[in-house]
Formats: sequence, C-alpha cells, structure tokens
Amino acid sequence: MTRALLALIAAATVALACAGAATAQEELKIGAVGSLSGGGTAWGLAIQRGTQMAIDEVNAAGGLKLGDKTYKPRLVMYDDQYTSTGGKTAAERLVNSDGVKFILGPAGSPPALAVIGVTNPAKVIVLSDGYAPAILKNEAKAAYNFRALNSNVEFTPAMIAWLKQNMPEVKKIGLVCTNDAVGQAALPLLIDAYKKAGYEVWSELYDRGTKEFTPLMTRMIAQGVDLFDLNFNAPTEAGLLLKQARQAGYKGRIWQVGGPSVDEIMAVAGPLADGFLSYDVFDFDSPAAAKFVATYHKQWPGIINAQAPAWYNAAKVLFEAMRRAGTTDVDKVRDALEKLDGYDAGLFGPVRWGGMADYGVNHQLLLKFLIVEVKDGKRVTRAELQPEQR
Amino acid sequence: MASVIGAAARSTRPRISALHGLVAGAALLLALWPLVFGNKFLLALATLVALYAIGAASLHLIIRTGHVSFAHAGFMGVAGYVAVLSQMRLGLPFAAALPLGCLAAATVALAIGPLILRVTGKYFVLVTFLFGEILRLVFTEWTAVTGGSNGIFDVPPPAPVFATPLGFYYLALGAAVLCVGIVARILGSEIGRTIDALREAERLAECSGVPVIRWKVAVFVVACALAGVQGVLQAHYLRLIDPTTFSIVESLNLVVMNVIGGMQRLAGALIGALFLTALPELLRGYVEMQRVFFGIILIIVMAALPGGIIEIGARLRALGKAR
Amino acid sequence: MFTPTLLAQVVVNGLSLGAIYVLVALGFTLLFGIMRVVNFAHGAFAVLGGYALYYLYGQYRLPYILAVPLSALLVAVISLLLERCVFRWFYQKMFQSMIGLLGLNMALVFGSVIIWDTYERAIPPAFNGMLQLGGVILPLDRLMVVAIAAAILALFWLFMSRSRWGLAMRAAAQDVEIAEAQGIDTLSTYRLAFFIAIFMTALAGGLYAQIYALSPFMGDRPLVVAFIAVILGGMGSIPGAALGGLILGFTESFLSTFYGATLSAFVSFGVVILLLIFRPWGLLGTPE
Amino acid sequence: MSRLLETSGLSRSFGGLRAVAGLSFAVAEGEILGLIGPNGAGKTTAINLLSGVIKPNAGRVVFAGEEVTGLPPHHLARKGLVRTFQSTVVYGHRTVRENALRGAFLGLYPGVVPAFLGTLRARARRRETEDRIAELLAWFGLDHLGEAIAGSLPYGRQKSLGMVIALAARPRLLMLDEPVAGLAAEEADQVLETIRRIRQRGVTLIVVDHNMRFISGLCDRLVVLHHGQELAQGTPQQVLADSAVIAAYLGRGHGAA
Repeated sequence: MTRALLALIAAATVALACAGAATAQEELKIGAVGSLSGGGTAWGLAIQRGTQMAIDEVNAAGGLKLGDKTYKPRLVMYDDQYTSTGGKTAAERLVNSDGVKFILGPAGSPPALAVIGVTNPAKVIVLSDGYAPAILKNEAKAAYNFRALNSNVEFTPAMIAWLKQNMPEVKKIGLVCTNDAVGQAALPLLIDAYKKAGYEVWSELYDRGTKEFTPLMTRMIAQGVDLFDLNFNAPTEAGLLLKQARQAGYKGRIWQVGGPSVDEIMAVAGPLADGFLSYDVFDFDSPAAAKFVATYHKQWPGIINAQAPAWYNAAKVLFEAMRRAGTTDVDKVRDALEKLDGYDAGLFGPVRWGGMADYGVNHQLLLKFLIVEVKDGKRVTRAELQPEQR
Repeated sequence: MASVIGAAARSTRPRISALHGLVAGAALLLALWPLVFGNKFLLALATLVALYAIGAASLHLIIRTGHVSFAHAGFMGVAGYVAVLSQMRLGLPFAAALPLGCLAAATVALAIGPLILRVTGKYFVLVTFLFGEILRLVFTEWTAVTGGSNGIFDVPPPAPVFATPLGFYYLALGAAVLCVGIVARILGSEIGRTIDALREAERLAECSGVPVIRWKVAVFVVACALAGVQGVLQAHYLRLIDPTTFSIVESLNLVVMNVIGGMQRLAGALIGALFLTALPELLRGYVEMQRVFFGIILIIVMAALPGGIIEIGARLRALGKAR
Repeated sequence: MFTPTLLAQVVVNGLSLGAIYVLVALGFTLLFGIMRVVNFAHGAFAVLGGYALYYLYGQYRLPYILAVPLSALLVAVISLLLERCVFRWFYQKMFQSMIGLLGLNMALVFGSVIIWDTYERAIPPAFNGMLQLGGVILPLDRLMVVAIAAAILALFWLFMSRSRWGLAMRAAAQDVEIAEAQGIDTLSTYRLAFFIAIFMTALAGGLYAQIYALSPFMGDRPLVVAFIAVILGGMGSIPGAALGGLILGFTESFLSTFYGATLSAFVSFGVVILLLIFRPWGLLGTPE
Repeated sequence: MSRLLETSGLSRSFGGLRAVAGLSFAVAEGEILGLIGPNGAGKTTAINLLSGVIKPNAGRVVFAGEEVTGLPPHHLARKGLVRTFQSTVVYGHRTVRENALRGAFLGLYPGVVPAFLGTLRARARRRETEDRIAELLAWFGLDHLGEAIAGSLPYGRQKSLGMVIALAARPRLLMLDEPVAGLAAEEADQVLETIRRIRQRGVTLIVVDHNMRFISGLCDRLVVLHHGQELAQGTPQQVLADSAVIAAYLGRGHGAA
C-alpha cells in the first residue's frame, strides 16, 4: 500500500512537472483510453500497465530511433468510464488537445466505437479491443484502426472443433451471459456456431451487475444441459456462475469459450473449480512469460489481468511498425503495421493479421491461444490453438 | 434561500435590463471565442457543456415543481432513439426527427406523469429511479429496434454544415440558448410564479384554483421534451446511440448538477452543468486520483454550501452588506 | 417444470437470497429512519466490511466466529471519524445528503482502488459443504447467512424495543425537537445509530463479499438491493426492511427460475413502482 | 333567498372512524352560516369535504344548482367556493403582496401562451389584479406591509393575510376555518367586523369555530356537530335553547369560552 501511494505521489509529481514544462523535446505521446472507473476498470488497468511496460522498455533502451531522431515515448491515458460519451471525450482530448497520433485501447465495444468515430476522420492510429464486428467492419474500411486482441470470431471455431473431437458425449450446451454489448453481439454468433456443429443450445441473458445466479442455475439444471459454457462473462461473474452452478447441484462439464478468467474463477470458486476448462490467451508459466511477469510484479503486486500481456504486445507491435517506417508519419506507420507479418514481439509468436473474410479488411491481430484445465487448483494446458487466418 | 427569490421577484424590474445585457454579452462571447482560440478539445468540451445545460435546465424546471426526477436521462434516451430511428430507418430529415423525438419523450412523460407526480419527495425520487431503470432495460432488451447494448452506430450528421466540430458546437450552443431561454421565460412569467406557488404551498395553491396535478404534469411533459433535445443532439454528437448514455448514472449527473449548482435558481443548474462537465476533465490528468478528488469536492461543496455554488454570490452580497 | 422438488428448491433459494438482502437493507433503513439520510455511500461501507473480513479471516486467519463481528466493529469504529467529518453535515438534509454521500462513495471506492487495486478477491468460505434434503440443496455458507440474518434481526429488534438507547433512537426518529425537549441528546443518539448502521452494513458487506466476490466496485449491487427492499417494506421501518428483503428474495428466485432473469427485473421494478404510487410508505411503513 | 350550497347525507370515515356522518344542511345566498361543535366533532373534516380537499364516502354537495360532489379544490375555487385554513397557511418566504397575488391566480393567470409571451393582455390583467389586491390589503390594514415577508408577520396578521388570499380568488361562498382561534379578544372583534363587511360585499360565508359566543353573535343560522353528526340546526336562539346542545356542549364547560 505504501508503495502504491509513493508511486501515486511520484506519478502526480511527474504529471504536474510535465504539464508545467510544456513539451519536452523529442517526446512522443502515446495515447491510451480505457476504463479507470466503474466495472471495466480491470481492463483499463491492463491497457495502462501493458502499454507502460512496453514504453519503459523502449526508454530503458535509450528511446525510439526513427531516422535521425530519437523519441522518448510517454503514456497519456484518459478514462472512458466504459461509456460511449466517456470514450468520445477521452479520444477528443487525446487527439485535439494532446495532439496524440497513436492510441491503444479502449477495451469494450461502446467506448471503442465512439473512439473510432473521432480517430478515423482525424487519421489517428488506434489499436483497440471490443467484440462488436463494427469496430473493424465500418464505412471507412477500418482505415486507421486495428484490433489488438482476438474476438470470439477468431477463437470460437477452433474451440468448438476441439470440443467435438475430445468430448463426443456432450449434446446440449447451456449459455448464460450479460445483456451488455458483448452478450448481445457475440452470443448469437456463438449460439450459431454451436448449432452448426450439431449441438442443442439453451441460453439466457441477465442484467449486468447481477451476482446471484442460483435461481438461473436451478433453471438451467432443469433444462438438462450437459456442458455449461461461461462464454463472455467478465471474470467475477464467470467465477460466481461456476461456483453457484456447482452449489445448485449441477454435475455436468463447465468450460469457457471466452474470458479468459481462469485465475479469478479459481479464486472465487476454490475447490469447486476443479475440472473447469477455459480459453486462455496467455500462459503465465511459460519461459517466455517469466520476464514479463517479473517486470510486472516489480511495479504492481497481485493477480495480472490476462489482457495485460496482449496490450504489451500491441504496444511493441506499434513501436516496431514505427521503427520500420522510420518516421512518426501516420500513413507510413499504418502501412508498416499492415505489413508487419512475421515480427515476433516475444510473447505471442510472429505477428499474423487476419479478418478479411469477416470484416473485409486485414486489421485483426491473430494471437495464438490455449485451452487450459484446472486440476487440483493448478492450471494445466490441454491444447495450444491458432485462430484460422481468413 | 427562498426569501432571496421572493425579494428578487419584486425588485428586479430595473435590474432586468442589466441582466439581459449580461446574458447577451455571455451569448456573444460563447459564439465568438472558437473563432479566436482554435483549441479543438476545448470546443468538444464546450459542446458537451452546452448539451448538458439543456438537460440540467430542463430538470431544473421539474425541480421547481418540488419533484426531483431521477429518470431524466431515460427520457433523453426515448427522444434520442426515436429521432435516430426515424432518421435512419424512415429516412426523415433531422429537422423532422428532432421534434418527433421530443414529442415521443413528451408522450411517455404524459403517460407516466399523472401517475407518478402524485407521489412526492423521496418517494418520487425512488419511483423515477426505478422508472429510469425500466427505460434503460427497454433500450437494452429491445434489441430488434434499439440495437440493444451495442446501440446504433454511424448516426448521420444533422446536416453537412454540422459535421465539423465547430458547426456542431454552434448547433449545440443554439439549441442550448433556445432551450434555456424557454425555461428562463417560463420561470420568469406568471407560469413560473404559479409553479413556485404550488411547490411552496400545494394545498393553498390548489384552493386558489390552480389545478396542481395538471400543472405538474404539464411542466413534466415540457421538461422531458426539452431534455429530448439533449438526447437527440448527443446521439448526433457521438455519432452513435447506446444505453450507457442514458443510464441512471447520467440521470444522477443531472441531479448532481442541479444540487451542486443550487436547486433554487436556474443559474444554479447552468453553473452545475459547467462545473460537473469541466471538473472531471480538469482532473483527468490525475488518472487514479481523479474520482477521489471529485468525490471529496462534492462533499465539501455540499457541506459548506447546502444551497449550491450559487450561494457563494448570496454570501458575498451578505458580507458586502454587513460592512 | 413445476415439480415439487423444484418448487421446494425455489423456496430454499428464495430464503437464502432474502436473508442476504435483509442484512444489506438493515443499516440503510436505520440511517434513513433516524437521521433522514439517504446513504448513497452504503455500498462503500459494505466494501470496507468486505476488505476487513478479507484481512481478518482470509489473511490473518482469525477464528471465523471472531473475525466476522470484529471486522464489522473495525469498520464501524473507523467510520466514526467519517460521522464527525462528513455525515454530521447532512443530518435531516435529504438532497444535500444524497449528493454529498454520493461524493463520499466515490472517494471511498476509488480510494479503495488505489489501496487494493481493482481485481476481484475471494474470501475463503467458512463452510464448503452442502446440505441435501431429498432433492433440495442448500449450501452451508448460505445456511449460515440465514442464521446470522435471523440472529441480527432478533438482537436488533430487542435492542430497539427494550433498551433505553433504542427507545431514544425511536424518539429521535419521530420528532427531533420533541426528543430534545425530553432531554434526549440527539447528537450522541445519532452517533450511536450511525455506529450500529455502519456495523450492520459492514457485517453484511463481509458476508456478501465472502459469498460472491470482493472488489472496490462490489457495493453497487447491495446499494440498489437495499434501496428496493427498503422501499418495499417502508423507508425507516426495521420489520419492513426484513419483509422487503424476503419478498425480493422469493420473487427473484421464483421468477428467475421459471421465467428468466429479464422478466424478473422488469416485474420487480414495475411492482415496486406501483407500490410506491399507491402506497408510498411501503408495506409496513407509516404514512406521513 | 335562493340556496347557494346544499349538502345531503354527506359522510366520510377514516379507517373505522366516522368523522362525518349524514351531514345535511343548506346555505342561502348572502347568509352567514356557523358550523360549530367541540374539538373532534368533525368540523374540519366537514370543511375539507366541502372544499374538495378530501372526497366523501357518501352524500351529495350542490353548489349554485350544480352537483359538485367530489370535485377537486381547484375546480370548486373556479366556481366560487373558496376556503381559508385553520393554521396560518401562507407562502412564508414571499412578500405579503406576492401572497395576495398568488391567491388571485384565477383572475391573474392569462393562459399559457399569453403568460409565456407576456402579451399586452397579460400585462393589463396583472395591473388590474395589482390594483384590486392593493385595495384588499388596505381593507385588512396590510397595505403598509406589502413588501414584508409573510412568514415574519405576527400570527394575527398572517391570519388576515390568509383571508386576503382567499378573497383574492373572488369567492361567491367563502369558508373560514376557525378565523379567531388563537386571537386576542380585541383582534377577534376586528375579525368579526371584517366578516360582516365581507358579507356586505355579497359574499356568502360558512364560518367554522368552536367559540359559541363569537359565532352566535355573528351568524344568521347555526349547524351544531357532535361526533360527526348533526345535533341541531337553526337560528342561534333556537340552537342555544336546544337541550341536546346544552348537554353536549355546555356540559363540557366550553360554553363560557
């Protein structure tokens, strides 16, 4: 706690100093938008911390050399409050007040769509996250925005194929999700995917913020579901759904095509989480991750949100594109980004762009992912899968 | 506090022209500054302040009848969705969609008003709180029409002129001046004096021949229609419409604007709109601390100035008189 | 679908849900009933109670039976400072209290974010097993909440109706001026009522955090639940809060099981609105 | 004399308590009718029923040949049925003149559009009303207090202001709820005089009070209430001679008041 406070005081001092000292020479502002208040705060902090780590790395190596200039990147981040108004205001401020040309985030469809409405006309590069297909599939043909994390469109088909192969006894799928943007946009696609694969599906939406699912679980059990998919539920809700499903007497399998929230589920559900299978974006126990985890914990204690490495990755990808373009010129950096296939930022393997078949533009960063299982309170990798490049 | 109004109501005749001059000067300043300073972020912020001024002022109108509505953002949403849908699905021009949206908000207000306006004080707060939640649930659940939580995006600009930030600022400013002007005129006329009367002594006013419920409903309907203007314009400003813009948090924001600015005067609502829209932006630099500061500022203002920021003026005047 | 086992399960679920709601609503209704303060910071005190239990039980491993009351006591004692600096300004001021305490809620919640970060924590359950009777299941941790809620309710009722302090509180709730004329020290009565209200809220928050999950944003839901339960039963009425919480629990259990969560939300909001229009003082409150 | 107001079988109960039961009487145009009875006899309920503040469970009220049972107060005020309140009910934060203007709502308010636009007609109405109010205030000796804040006036003055507010609505029938309660004898005599002058202006009056001496000196006819029911009705002489009235009323020691 003391450390957090000290860090805070330091940050405030730095912020004040920077505000006072006009623009430091050769400084390169990297914008970020994310939820720093309200329910999406964990995602916002993942953006902030992942990006900050990538920036620290560049600065520790003496800055970003582009052509004959050396830039010192600096993070400027604003809160979107997980609303469209907040996203728009944050983007307006970054673009028009701070003159930022590159933005990471936000996470979540409402702010992401609002941010893109500002940044695309202003020709500002955005690497965002959010499951709404419209983020990429828009009138501007994505233009200056990219998606830095897989959406369900990318990982669902591979996971269902794996399910068919490894658990042939499953017949009826139960799906419970929030009625927010994620649930309403992504769930129908997931239901279709299951149905196409020959499964029966029972589904139900609940109001965002609900913590008590026992009645719903009782309802689900009465429907004879034999695989319960926690799909796109936020980590806590996923954990509570699992715990309360078990407490209500559900005996079937539970997995999650979405999330990922394995740590949170283990924390919330304790021993009841045993046997749970999940989509996972990042193997924190892999050798490649060790350095990331150590660096992260130097600054912040506690559980690392699974999205933090992906944002770190996104920021590194952006910096590499700048290096290759040799300039901060937005159009040149964008072209370099699009041609970045094969560059390895260290955590997710070589960059692969996809999305042409689904969004009409190859602006979707395809990240390899895992299927993990909880065994005796530990996470065990069952399979490593790649999204299909379409 | 109310005695201040009482005294003012009588003795303002000569001062009104000075007030008008002040208002006209302020309007001129608001219209001209973007031409001098080109800061686009300030422009975006000023646009938001103008939009919120509409919502806060229209809520103030309801507050003057003695009811504090926590569903105001919900009515904005009704207008916003109706206008956007009639523009995008029915192909109506903006000039027709805007009044249609406001009419829709007014219709909902007219349907619910006679029922809920019989309830007073904290109970009204709770009724409207729940009604606002119901409206939000409708926006969220009626996916076929409202697009659900994803909302409706790529909302076209009202007209090509208003597609630029500067153009939209003038649209928002114009709408704000018009709406606030309507509210000010209502409150300054015999209508406003009757509204004050039915708040201060409902039974007495009723026995003097004021049809109290009918008046309250009428004011509620007008206020909700005006709030609709903000809802519609906000959808165009964001270029999208979704339920998060019209949640209980937004309604609460409008109430906070009124209370923190001062519930007794229209100017309080406007000060509150400015304060509450600008302050978080000023604090935004201190990412993690901003909300803590904001919370503490709310406490201090409410504890030190129960009548709102506008009370500072009255206090200073009292101080001046004391010397 | 309406099998006897399922119906019995619905009733049991409703009872366990209702017990949580009752606990959450008690502190809220007390503050309102006596000081006319709509405690928008209710959720924040629940959060503090959650973190207190997290440390005392989850980290320092105190015996459960001690950790629960101690954590609530800890929060209540520290909160006396807030009573002095914040709440005292807002007694008997409806709207100012709403906004001021909204500010307090923000400050406390985001202060918690700085101290404890945003990620969700789990407080280890005191009991892991499940009670199974016929086809009906009741997890032991829920059973414990039902027991605690019943005990608190009984103790509180005794305190309010039998003790001198309880009577003073009720007198102050009826009419401040008369109470003062009768020689009741309203300020210290208020302080005591505040202390008890925060104690109960923190206790409820601890149990809530243990059953669900703990984060600085945990408090939003208890606030809404307390609001609705208290409106149902009648603002300021203790038995009302108990009845309101139980009704809410049973309704949610029944409707969500048989008709789904969305309908359940619509119906409960709609019913409460109708109740407010036709009987604003709630089921057990008294009209003004 | 034509009947201005007539009630028959007017009843209202709260829960199990019958506050007013089967009340029937008539008021003639230009008359002063006294409604008396000890505390708790149902006088206030009766006036609330007549002014529309509460609705009856049974019975009828006819005003100027028109059935008005259960109509809301503002409707009755429009027809000319206006009341005062027992406790001082005024707009406490406003000036005396503002208070009187509020009472004159019906004459003052020109309709939504003229009021919003502030048309010439609206201004003319305001001027007319202000003149009328000035006269009323002078009549009640409040003219020099026009700019005083109503809540700061002494009790007696506030009661007078209550009457001004009611008279500003230009009633045909004015109901006064305990007009002298809490006043000194001297002030009460002034009120008595004022009420007579109100009648001279062609206003019919119903006066509710429990002060037998005050009311019998003032009224043309009396209706005596006891436990919500009519005990006697007639001229003051007839009523005072009624044995039931003496038993119920004087027997309780109120008569000397």
